[in-house]
Amino acid sequence: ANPKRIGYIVNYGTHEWYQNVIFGLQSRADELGIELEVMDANLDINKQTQQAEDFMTKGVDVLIMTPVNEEGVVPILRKAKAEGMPTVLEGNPAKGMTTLFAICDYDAGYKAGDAVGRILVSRGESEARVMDVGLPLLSATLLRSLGFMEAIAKHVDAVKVHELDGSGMIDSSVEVASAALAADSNINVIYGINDGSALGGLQAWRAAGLPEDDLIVAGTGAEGLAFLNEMTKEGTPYLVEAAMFPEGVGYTGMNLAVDLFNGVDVPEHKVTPTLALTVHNYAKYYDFDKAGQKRAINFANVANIPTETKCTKYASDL
Amino acid sequence: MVSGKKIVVDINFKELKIESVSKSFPGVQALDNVSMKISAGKVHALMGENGAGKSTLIKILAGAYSKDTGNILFDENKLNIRNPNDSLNYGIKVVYQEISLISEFSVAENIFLDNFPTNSLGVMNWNKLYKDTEELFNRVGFNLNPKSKIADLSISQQQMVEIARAVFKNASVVIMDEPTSSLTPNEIEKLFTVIKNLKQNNIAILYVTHKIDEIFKIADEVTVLRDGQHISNKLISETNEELIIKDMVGRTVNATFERPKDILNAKTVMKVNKISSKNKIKNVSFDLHEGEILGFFGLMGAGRTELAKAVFGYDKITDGQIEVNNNIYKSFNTSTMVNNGIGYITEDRKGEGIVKDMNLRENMSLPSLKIFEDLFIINQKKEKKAADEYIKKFSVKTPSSERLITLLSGGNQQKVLVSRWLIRELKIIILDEPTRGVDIGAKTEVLSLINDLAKQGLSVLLMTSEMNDLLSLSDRILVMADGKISKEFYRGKVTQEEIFKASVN
Amino acid sequence: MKYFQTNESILFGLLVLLCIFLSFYNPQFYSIQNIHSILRSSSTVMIVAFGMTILLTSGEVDLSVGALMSFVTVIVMDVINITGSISLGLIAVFGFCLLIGLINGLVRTVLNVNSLIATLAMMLILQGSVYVYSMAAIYNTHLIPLFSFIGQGFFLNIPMPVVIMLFILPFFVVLLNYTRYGRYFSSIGSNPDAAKLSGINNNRYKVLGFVITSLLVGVSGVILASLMDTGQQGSAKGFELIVIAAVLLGGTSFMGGKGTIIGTILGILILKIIDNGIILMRIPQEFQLIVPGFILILAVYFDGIRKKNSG
Amino acid sequence: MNNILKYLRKGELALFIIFLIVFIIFSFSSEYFFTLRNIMNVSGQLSIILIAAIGFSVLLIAGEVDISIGSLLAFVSLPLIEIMNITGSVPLGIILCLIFGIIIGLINGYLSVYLGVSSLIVTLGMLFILRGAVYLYTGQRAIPDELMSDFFFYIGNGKFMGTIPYAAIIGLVILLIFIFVMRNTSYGRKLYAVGGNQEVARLAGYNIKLLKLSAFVICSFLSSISAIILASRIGSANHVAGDLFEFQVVAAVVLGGVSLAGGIGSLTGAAIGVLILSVISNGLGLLNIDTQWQLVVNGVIIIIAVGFDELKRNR
Ligand SMILES: Nc1ncnc2c1ncn2[C@@H]1O[C@H](COP(=O)(O)OP(=O)(O)OP(=O)(O)O)[C@@H](O)[C@H]1O
Ligand SMILES: Nc1ncnc2c1ncn2[C@@H]1O[C@H](COP(=O)(O)OP(=O)(O)OP(=O)(O)O)[C@@H](O)[C@H]1O
Ligand SMILES: [Mg+2]
Ligand SMILES: [Mg+2]
Repeated sequence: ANPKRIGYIVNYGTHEWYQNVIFGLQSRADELGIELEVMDANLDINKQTQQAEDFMTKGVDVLIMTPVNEEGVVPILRKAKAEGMPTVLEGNPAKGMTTLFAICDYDAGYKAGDAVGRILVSRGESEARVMDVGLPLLSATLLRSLGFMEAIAKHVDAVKVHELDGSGMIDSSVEVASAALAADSNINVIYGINDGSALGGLQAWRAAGLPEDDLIVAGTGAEGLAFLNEMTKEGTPYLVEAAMFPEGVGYTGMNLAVDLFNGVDVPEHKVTPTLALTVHNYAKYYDFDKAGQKRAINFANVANIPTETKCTKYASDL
Repeated sequence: MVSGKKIVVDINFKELKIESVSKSFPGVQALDNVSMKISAGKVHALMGENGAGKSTLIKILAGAYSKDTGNILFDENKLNIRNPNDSLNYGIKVVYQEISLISEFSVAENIFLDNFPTNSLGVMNWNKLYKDTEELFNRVGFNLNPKSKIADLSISQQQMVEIARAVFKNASVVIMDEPTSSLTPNEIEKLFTVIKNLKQNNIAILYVTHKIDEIFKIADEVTVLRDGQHISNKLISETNEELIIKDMVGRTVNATFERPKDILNAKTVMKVNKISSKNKIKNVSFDLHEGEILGFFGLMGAGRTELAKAVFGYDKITDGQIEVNNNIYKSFNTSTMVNNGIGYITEDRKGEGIVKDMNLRENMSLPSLKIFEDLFIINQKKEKKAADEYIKKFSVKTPSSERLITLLSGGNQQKVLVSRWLIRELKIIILDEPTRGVDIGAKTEVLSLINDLAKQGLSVLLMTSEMNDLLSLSDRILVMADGKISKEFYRGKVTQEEIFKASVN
Repeated sequence: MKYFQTNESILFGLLVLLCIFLSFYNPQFYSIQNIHSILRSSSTVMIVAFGMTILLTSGEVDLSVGALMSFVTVIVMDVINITGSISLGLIAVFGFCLLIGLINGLVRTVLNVNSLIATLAMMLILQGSVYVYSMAAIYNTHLIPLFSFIGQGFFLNIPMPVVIMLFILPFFVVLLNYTRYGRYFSSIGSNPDAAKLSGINNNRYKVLGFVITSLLVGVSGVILASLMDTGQQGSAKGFELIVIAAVLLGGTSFMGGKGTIIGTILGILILKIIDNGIILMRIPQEFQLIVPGFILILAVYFDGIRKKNSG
Repeated sequence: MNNILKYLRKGELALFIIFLIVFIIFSFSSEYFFTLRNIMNVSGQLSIILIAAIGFSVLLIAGEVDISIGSLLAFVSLPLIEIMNITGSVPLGIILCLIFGIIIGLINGYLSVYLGVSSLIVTLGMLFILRGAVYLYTGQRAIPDELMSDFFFYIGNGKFMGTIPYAAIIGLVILLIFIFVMRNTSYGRKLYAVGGNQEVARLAGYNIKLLKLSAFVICSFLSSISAIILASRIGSANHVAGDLFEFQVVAAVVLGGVSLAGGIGSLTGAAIGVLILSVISNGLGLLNIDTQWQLVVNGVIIIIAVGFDELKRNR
């Protein structure tokens, strides 16, 4: 039998990525006739702990959580275990967890790097000079940057000219990238650990009045519409997006939660699909309505993307 | 040498000696080699113009300022006063010129502020606190509830608390800096009884005042300071009013005023019609004529200040209306009134008068900036010229118009606040205790200026507790009691006794 | 130089030292791109800080500026996307900012709620309601070049945000230093009762201060939206603290009564150059928090010492 | 009756009535709200804010402010967890954590009181410095509690007799102690006096500097206790802990009638302020109201409650 009620505590519900994860969770829950309740910790680790207690009070059948911070949910997992409440994590593993659904960050970055490398080779370039608009706060985003650089290095010489902390936000990314470009604008690749970072890096480039002809911008996540908007612009340097299909993540996560509830054997890490998206292949996965600023995911095609059973690298490898 | 740390006060000294004490502030020599002796069981009056250095001397005795040079002794024992605590330990208690109370605390807590009754663990003994306060009040004859909050009391009640606090126990020296400046005659009598009581207990009293008649009632000796220097010291029996004033000011002053006869036939410039306010004013009406000085008298809490504030638009009126310049106002604020050519001088100089972050010039021009404007820009030259003119006119003691107002002595600040309204064209001025804390020389100047301006057509609402000034300046006197006007008197046709009688109605 | 107060000279000295130090360390510091980058990112802060200086001078504060700014980016992008008209976008933005400023001011003056609390509450309300307005970020689909020009363009080789800031600046310098309104604001901040008894309508000027600040946030928000090419909720995070820190560093008192625009500008430049220097020197970005913290305390400390010495 | 009237004037009764109304509304609208389990949960949850709010109020009453408490929360949990991990001793970690808290309080106090830099500036600077230091030390990665001792786990997560959270008990005891200290000891009254009118207090012979310094230390010390409970609840020393915590505390405390100008307010009021905001957050959460709407509701409640109180005080 399916569970009746599932609770999800999102770490940052106003971020597009998580809105789409919730969309995926909800889509699958609707299909299965499950009631999904969502609470948003809004990046407050203390609040997340309180919300977990509140869900236990409510007695949901399964608790899904995206930790605000992996270490911070260990006591919650301990309490949930004591109460016999099944829990599923999204994103990152934590001590004492049962199961996790998440993309492979390293591999996602790697796929984007690989695509960028190919373009560089096709342009006859021998060197990638990269500005990495990163987010050292999270191991996940560090893995993306790592994968990206290692993949490019397979094709051409890869130099990381700038390693920045753009906080994952457009405005901070514009700010730090502007300063970095002022110090040294001799780069030809901008990598962003999410859409906002990539876009921020690109906007800083534009604001500095630099030519866009030889530049390649690669983003990560495809969490919202940013990359679709940019990619479909004439002559844009935004060529590659390491898509992570948040809707698909949610869809998979709901299935995992149901399996766990039913006592089906679940993997410790359920990997969800990632893929390097370009202007040529995005339509297979997303139906993009530019005027209406909407996108619709094709769950079936996403499910068919060949997916790793294990990531190439984990946070512990950093 | 007596240690300042832990002393059991030895009240058996004969004299508190101040020897060659000097103190300078940047640009001002506030005290220059001042020496004097205050005998136990005697009242020593200290007089001098505004800025003469009286408060500075007191603050040095209190440990609030440190002296540059000189000594302070009980007979032959040097006192070591490094901070207020040392001074309190010596039994030196001060009633400050500006109210110094915690307004959120009860009366009793304020009285025992420097020595709360507690057990050995520091836990308050509330019963003892209230009982001791009650007893103290009974002893000094004040009628106050120990549990009322200071913020709910009038200025004069607050001053009584200050006085009571200074005398409560362990006092060897009591210093009073203009204690009567906001007391009514009735209360002043009570204060004098307290002082006599203190004398009998062999306590030395230093008494600062600008009210010269007071010192002949209570003082034994008088010392005059001028520009930080010791000018004279005389037994009260060997001096008189004129001599003292001459020592203070360096010349004689004359303080009687001529008023035009037919002023009440002049046209009416303001009609106050049955106004009431949230705080206490009930159904008050009066007319004010052009060039008239309309005096108000009332005992503490009679509501003069409230009336002034209601008329000026500071407090909202709940009923009635005011007619000025042919406009009728039911609802108005202070800027309405200022725009109608009305000015106001508060009785609470520190709280509502001075703007402490501004200099003298900026304080003076605040309500009148429009007249110094060239287009939108303030013409500072014009502004400074006007300020300098009034500095000279009232001999404000300051190095320049650019000095921060807080660095002036209390009386000099008051002169600045009076000037604040005189530099602009006014039709009516409301004066709430305009000469409080102003020295006798300047007071005469302020009062004769008011008189002159009134002769040129300025109308004045004068609220003052100084009966003599009221009688000699006012064309009419309205007496207030309990928020209402109880009686109207005309110039020359009234005695002090009649006014008092009307005010206790 | 005559118009520099002593506190400002100290800040100016500090600024010069910083510049000399950084240029020795990395000659790129004086590259035109770098100067552009510093000035551009300072401009949005400065524009809002002009208003904040007025508010702090009159004894008030506005914590809602960051939340309002991100709301503005969303509104301006959305309205221009829908209507295709920049003017309508600006009208919507300034209308909204006017409303928020008025509400802040009225809550402060009519309900008499301390502005720290009133605007903290407004911050929560704006942060929450921006998502109620639009769950997603709003991207530039109108592609009007003029809009991109606002944040990204140059005029006479000066970045447009700087041009806009320079256009607004003189107005505020004059307002605070040379007009009666400047005096009104500081007297209200220093002694509200005295101001009221001098015939000043305190409440009117307080509301005005909040409205001016909100409108300036509108200007900065539009610049930010153009710079990001996006209407982004959650942007400008912590903006209010940076603005307030810079204004305080500039010598304006939190207790009201004293404020200077020049000081504010110097304060912002110092903070921004430190930010920039840390990236130029490739020092860990964590120092972008630590160094300003120390500078803030030290600057105010030295200012205090100076005041004590001069009496 | 007289006592109640006294409270009414202080606005505390009015606040308490607001609290009751909120409480009753939630009781009717969510079946989970008025259950022993939930009430106990909330009382444990709010203790983190409550304890810091007590310290914060004491400091506000003394006329100073400390807005670095959020960063402090993250900072002092470093020695706590590190020492526990290294030595394997929970008490040692706790002691070190509290010592660090006291030291920061002393630094804040020294800079503001003895060097004369306004406490707002000092602690605004300290807010940046401590947070930056935490980022730098941890490399922005949380330090997990590797000891996993039951004792430490129970501080923030355990319940006395399976019902009453230990955190709630700690909070209540601290609250009662400080209510008594502030109301009925000369030390407490002196803090009020210093905050109410510093010059008067100085002339009454108080050692203003020492009194204020002690208030800074109390604030940091109590915030460190909050940090310990939080660290126990999140099983780590966490660089993201305590972000915007200072705003939550300020809102609750001022809602409870403690004046930012110093010298006015009570700890009872502050506690009711914490209670109201925590209960609202819990109740809205149980009702599945969006966190974003919760922000809006919180904002409106603060304005209404504080505005109402001010209007009443003006009567
Ligand atoms: N803290 C201070 N800083 C600078 N100057 C001061 C300070 N306190 C007093 N003065 C100056 O010292 C002189 C003496 O002031 P003081 O207050 O002792 O006068 P006073 O005799 O009490 O006058 P009043 O009758 O007006 O109260 C004045 O010129 C005053 O401006
Ligand atoms: N019952 C009261 N409750 C609260 N405040 C009061 C009360 N009575 C008087 N006050 C305050 O005391 C101050 C002085 O009182 P009021 O203006 O009534 O007296 P007055 O006639 O002006 O005499 P004076 O100014 O000489 O004291 C005012 O500021 C007023 O607010
Ligand atoms: Mg004096
Ligand atoms: Mg009066």
